[in-house]
Amino acid sequence: MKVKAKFENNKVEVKLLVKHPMDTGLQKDKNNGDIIPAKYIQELTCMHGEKLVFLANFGRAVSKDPYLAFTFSGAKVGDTLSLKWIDNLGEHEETEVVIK
Amino acid sequence: MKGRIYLTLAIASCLTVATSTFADPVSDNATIRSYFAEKFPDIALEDLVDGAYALDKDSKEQWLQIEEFPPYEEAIDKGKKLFTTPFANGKDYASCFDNGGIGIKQNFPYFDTDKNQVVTLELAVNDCRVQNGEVPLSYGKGAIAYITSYMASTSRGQPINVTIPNDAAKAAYEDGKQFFYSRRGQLNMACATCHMASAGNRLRADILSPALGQVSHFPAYRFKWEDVGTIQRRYEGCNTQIRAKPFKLQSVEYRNLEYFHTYMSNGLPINGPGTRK
Amino acid sequence: MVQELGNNIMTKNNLLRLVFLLLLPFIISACSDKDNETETKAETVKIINQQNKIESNTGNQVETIKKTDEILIEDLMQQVAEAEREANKFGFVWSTTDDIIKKAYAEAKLGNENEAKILFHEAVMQFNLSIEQAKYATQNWKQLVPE
Amino acid sequence: MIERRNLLKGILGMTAVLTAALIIPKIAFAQWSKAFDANTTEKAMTGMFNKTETTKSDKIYLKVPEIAENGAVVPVNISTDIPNVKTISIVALKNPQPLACSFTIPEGTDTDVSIRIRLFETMDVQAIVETQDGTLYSVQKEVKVTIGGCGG
Repeated sequence: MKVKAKFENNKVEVKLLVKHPMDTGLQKDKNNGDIIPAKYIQELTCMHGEKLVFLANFGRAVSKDPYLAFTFSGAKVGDTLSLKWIDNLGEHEETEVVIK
Repeated sequence: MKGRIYLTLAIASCLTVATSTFADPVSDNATIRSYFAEKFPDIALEDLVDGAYALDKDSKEQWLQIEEFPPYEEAIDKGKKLFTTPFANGKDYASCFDNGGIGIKQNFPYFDTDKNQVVTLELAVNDCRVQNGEVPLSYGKGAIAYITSYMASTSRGQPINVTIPNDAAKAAYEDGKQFFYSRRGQLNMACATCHMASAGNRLRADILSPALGQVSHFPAYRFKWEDVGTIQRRYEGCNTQIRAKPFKLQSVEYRNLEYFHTYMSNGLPINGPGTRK
Repeated sequence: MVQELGNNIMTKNNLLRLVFLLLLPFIISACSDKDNETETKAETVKIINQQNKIESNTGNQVETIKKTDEILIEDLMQQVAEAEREANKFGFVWSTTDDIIKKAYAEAKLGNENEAKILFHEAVMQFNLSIEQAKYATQNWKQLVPE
Repeated sequence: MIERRNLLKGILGMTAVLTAALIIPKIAFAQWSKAFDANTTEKAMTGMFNKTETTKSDKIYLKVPEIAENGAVVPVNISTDIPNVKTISIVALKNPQPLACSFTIPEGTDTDVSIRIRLFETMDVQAIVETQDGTLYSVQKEVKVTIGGCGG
């Protein structure tokens, strides 16, 4: 997961891109023709310390390598944000980013 | 004395007549620039490096949103890693290129006066590998596209600067030029048919990009490929679409075409790797 | 202006005009490479039927269809190979011809000699047309160069 | 002797922290709801908001392309001036599962979100803003999606 968190006119702009296939379960594998099982991120959260700053729930229509951008206030340069995502098969990733 | 002056004047004039009929690359570029300036009067020529996005607000808007976090970033990271990993003999790509390969993409392709052939960046990468005892990479996509994507990213903003050093180079240029303007394939179209005469028109939902500035964003990440690909991979695809049998990647036909096609955009800034349809 | 110049120069050559008019519907759909593979095959068969229909009712072409019955299929295969060698010299071979040859051999293997002959004949014609196209391009490419 | 006991305590403490970290994803993320699997808009809406009517609002700014460059990567941006917003969701009316995504907007977070979604064909994309008291506002725009093409 790549995250850019930039402090600008008193708010924090967060942009992130998650490396994930986001398989819908409706596509066939090109070489052996059987259906690729569904594997897509269902939830992604961003916390600033204890405070929940953003919560996204995804269905199957979110693009491959999903991109998200949101803005919030109440944090400053140097603070850390912790982001997590989990998909329908239970795979998950946690990462932390420092606001620049 | 006067006789001799008239004599030299006569010779000089028939010399100029001879060269003007055989248009030279410099005047070619001038003609092409005025052609597109007339076709798109309200668009600065430099902006044509954004291709169809310079001509359509809706698709430009989408492109800018995608550029917020572009999909080719991964290719650049992979390319940088490959570029900096030393070969088995300890040397690396940087040793093969001027300035360590950083910020030089705008000078490619160049004409190698010893080997008497056009050398594209991808060919130079493979030559470097072979000189250092490595297996050459396959062309078009994959590792070679990641490496040249990284090298292109270090050249962003540099004006394209392809040179034609001698007559052999000029012949390669003319060969590429003839390819560009020849109608081919079962649909009987030339590159110029779509990218000059019909540049800016729509074919269903696709806008035909102008030839001027068309090379600056390569290697390109195309949504259709879901990965980056070199310009010759695009030549292959385009030829197939007009039902002409494509040439082999890095064949003399495609290298000369790339030579002419890039020379045409001399002076325009490199903005690769870019995202396209 | 350049495009009109290019077009009317080209109409002087009847054979190419015939092909051009025939393919006009496909020119727009040049960009419909949805599932490129299946679509070009379907179109190839359509082209063959159309061209055979046109050939069978236009002047001297009628004989060519009848003549294929007498030609031995081996000779026709030979003709295809020679036409391919010749066409490769000019570098204007079409991407559809290989498919047609593959289909022709498949039909021949199944024993339907007549279908195979029609396809082999089509392949020879496409190679010859590509040579015609190469010669035309060599003489006329400058028409498309902007002045 | 003492070192070993401290060492033991250290390891026990460490494992406690680790297991907590692993368990957390399961519990905290239970909010994902069946609505995302619903194959009609009605079922998706009832599953998500247990109501289907929304009031059209011109205070929701839905930025979607007229013609998608690529149906698999359609950039969408939603912003709104409507006060005390609880969630912002996107419904792609003709997708196999219409409910594409839903964002919970906590206090202090701007009501301005961007994402990239997949559209199977030309369809209306609807942005739904749910306020704290449960009222639903919406706006929708058509996005044309073409398959194939030479890319220009």
